[in-house]
Amino acid sequence: MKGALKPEAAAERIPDGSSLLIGGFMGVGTPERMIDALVARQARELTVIANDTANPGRGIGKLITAGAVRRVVTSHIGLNPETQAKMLAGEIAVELVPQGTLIERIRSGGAGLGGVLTPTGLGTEVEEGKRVIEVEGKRFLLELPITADFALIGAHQADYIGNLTYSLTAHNFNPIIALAGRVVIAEAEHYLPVGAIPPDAVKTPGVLVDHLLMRG
Amino acid sequence: MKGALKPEAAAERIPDGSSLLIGGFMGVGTPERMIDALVARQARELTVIANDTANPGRGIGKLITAGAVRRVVTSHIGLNPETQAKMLAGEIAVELVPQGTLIERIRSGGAGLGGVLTPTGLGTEVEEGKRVIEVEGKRFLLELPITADFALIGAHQADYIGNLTYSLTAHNFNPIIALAGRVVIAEAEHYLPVGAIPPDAVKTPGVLVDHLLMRG
Amino acid sequence: MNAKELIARRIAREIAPGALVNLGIGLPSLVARYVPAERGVFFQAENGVIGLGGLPPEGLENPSLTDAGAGFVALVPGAASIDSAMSFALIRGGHVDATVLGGLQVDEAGHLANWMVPGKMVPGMGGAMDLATGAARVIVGMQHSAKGESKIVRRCTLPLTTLRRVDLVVTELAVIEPTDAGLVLRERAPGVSVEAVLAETEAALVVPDEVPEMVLA
Amino acid sequence: MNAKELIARRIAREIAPGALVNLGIGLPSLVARYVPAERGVFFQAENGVIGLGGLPPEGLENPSLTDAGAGFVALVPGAASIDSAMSFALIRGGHVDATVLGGLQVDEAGHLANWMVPGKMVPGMGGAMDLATGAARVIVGMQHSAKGESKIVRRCTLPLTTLRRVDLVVTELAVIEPTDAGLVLRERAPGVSVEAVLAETEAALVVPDEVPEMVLA
Repeated sequence: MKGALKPEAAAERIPDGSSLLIGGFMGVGTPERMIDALVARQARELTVIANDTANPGRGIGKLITAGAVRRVVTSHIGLNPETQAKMLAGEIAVELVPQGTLIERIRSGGAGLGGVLTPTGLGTEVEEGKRVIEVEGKRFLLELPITADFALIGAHQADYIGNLTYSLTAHNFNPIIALAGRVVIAEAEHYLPVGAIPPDAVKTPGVLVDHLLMRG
Repeated sequence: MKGALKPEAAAERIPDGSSLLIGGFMGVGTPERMIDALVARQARELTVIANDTANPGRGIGKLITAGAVRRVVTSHIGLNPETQAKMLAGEIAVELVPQGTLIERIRSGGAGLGGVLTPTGLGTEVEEGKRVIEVEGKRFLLELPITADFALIGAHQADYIGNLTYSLTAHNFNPIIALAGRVVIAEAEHYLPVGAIPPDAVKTPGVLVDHLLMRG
Repeated sequence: MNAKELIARRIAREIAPGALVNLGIGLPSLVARYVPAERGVFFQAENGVIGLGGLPPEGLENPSLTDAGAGFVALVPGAASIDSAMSFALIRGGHVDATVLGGLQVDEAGHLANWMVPGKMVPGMGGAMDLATGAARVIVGMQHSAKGESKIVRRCTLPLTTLRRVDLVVTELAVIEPTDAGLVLRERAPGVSVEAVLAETEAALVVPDEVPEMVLA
Repeated sequence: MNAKELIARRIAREIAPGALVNLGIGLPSLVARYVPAERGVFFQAENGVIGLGGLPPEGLENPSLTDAGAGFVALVPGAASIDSAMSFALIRGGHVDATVLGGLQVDEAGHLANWMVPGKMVPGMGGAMDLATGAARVIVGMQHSAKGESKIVRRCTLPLTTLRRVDLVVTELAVIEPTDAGLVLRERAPGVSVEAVLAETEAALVVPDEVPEMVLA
């Protein structure tokens, strides 16, 4: 952990054109204050890699509305009509990836793997442009690793050195993207002294976290 | 969860010649009572897939001493001279796999993947007989999935429906092998009523566990 | 009883005791209503929870506890929260005993199309491709026809969700099982004749000597 | 001061503040003794713990808390326990800032052999191949020679641990850095001449104009 940052300072460190892994599932587990700060500094040309683009007014949906995003890599945009409209208007490029494949590609990137073989998407439009590899008579798609300039994490608890916990369905992509961002910034609902999170409760070790977002 | 079994009954369900994924790292996190029951029923011709073979008198070491094992797939046998002696005598076949590759192969098997690409082992003896796949100019070994007839798990706590927690360095292979055994049997230090393990503390969901071993 | 309720009540009978089940959003989510609690079924949502348990009391919702459709939920005792990698390890790895998915088309090969209509609806596949590929049993729950056209077709014209053959299709008219020999008409809805099913179906159906009426949960 | 202590004290100076460090068993494990607590270094063991913290009080050992050599350990505040998949995601993914490994041979290409001697010692590679391949920085700590033979060789005759070039080699005689131009002699041990190092080394060494004495932690 390198230090705690005000949201504005964190947003300043994320240049236009950056690629961002963002936690959350329909906004649940998304670091909202970090998103607000990116909107406030009028970030532009971002690539967002996330499960979905939430809906207008929430989480990643705010970045979409603000025109901050040039490209999304995601499994679902169906609940955000603005993403769909901007895609059709050519303002946002959308790469659709099956949800299980997306999280494995991110895990591969973070775990130093060169990719994984999955049966998902075989024989569908997802197969287009991908290598098919046969193993013991079964065919699989080779899916390649994903990493990004930043991972933006929404956590439940953080201690002062960045050990994180997550609550219920707010885990989702967060523990995995913590492995795959070159700079990892986490926003927690509660901050705690070192030692207050038992070792077995830590879901993301602090050594992966570069910055915590200061409480508002 | 299908029910709780006495260790003897569990051992009876594991036929000679079975393949077993066994949790533990040098015996820490290994289900000792399950092992003792296999030794007591004089199991034979087992294939054991595990991080190591512990040392004589402990964990998997007891199975080695008892002559129950025909083949091991493991990352390390250096601390068990009996495994080495039996390997040299041709009594036990040993496949050595880098530790990180072994756990990823098991995870692949349990997670429905066709394998993973890893840089580990490239250009070493580990490469022999394996496919090398190039991705964006980098070379990787294709490592194939592992599953087994049974996964034998050492847990810290279990509730009555098989939700499991692990303690400190007794996690190791246990949470991963729970995905890759066709029948999963868990032995816990403590049993608890349903609801006593908070959802966020569960490390292996009970839906993966077929049987709990009755307390002694 | 409307069509959706009938479909949900029939599918509920397919859910085995103690099973791990993933219900898609929309029609499939209704199935949970007709599976008795005593059956010990665990409902999974792909956003990372095992043990969904209906709606929370009003005013006691937790913003960190939602289903895959982003609605507030409660949990049953013994529930577990997991991350997305574990959630899809369960799904793709065959640990989910059954998934119930909506459908746009199912064809004579048992192929399912349910994720996009080119030029019209491009929501993304979400978890549907993984579920349809990896769940131990794939049950499609959908209305038999849409806008006057049969959704049980000779060959899917919409983009496929998976090459894997689905295990069962339940509509408000029939229960159809895709097999090596083609689509077999297993059951007809109460009061619906075999002829009526055939008339509403584009695909060829194999009709056994006996086609009993559905029994509903 | 014996050879092992000297090597451990020199390597300790390579460990950056706040780093995540994995120490191999044997000689490398001694390095921890010479890294001051104020430096905020986190020691990882591949069996699944971040934040190793020395020995537990006698009689208070926990059988579920050991290092990779199966010895009882304690933890520092802020420690985390992880499973093997996460442990090796950290290792192979470059999240471990430095690993210190023992060596049998290092050659002019910077290749390391440290896991087996055919026909003699076949313990298995454990985590060594992943550590040597994936850690951000690989430091080899070993005695310069064994049984009268240099362990810094022209070309490894023992099976390699990884194709990746190691970053630094520290012996009781010298600090050697493998580079594109070959093995560069960066430092010599206190009181040891460059000539003495060259005489003990089978491999060709690149010798800069200045070869300062080691500074020890």
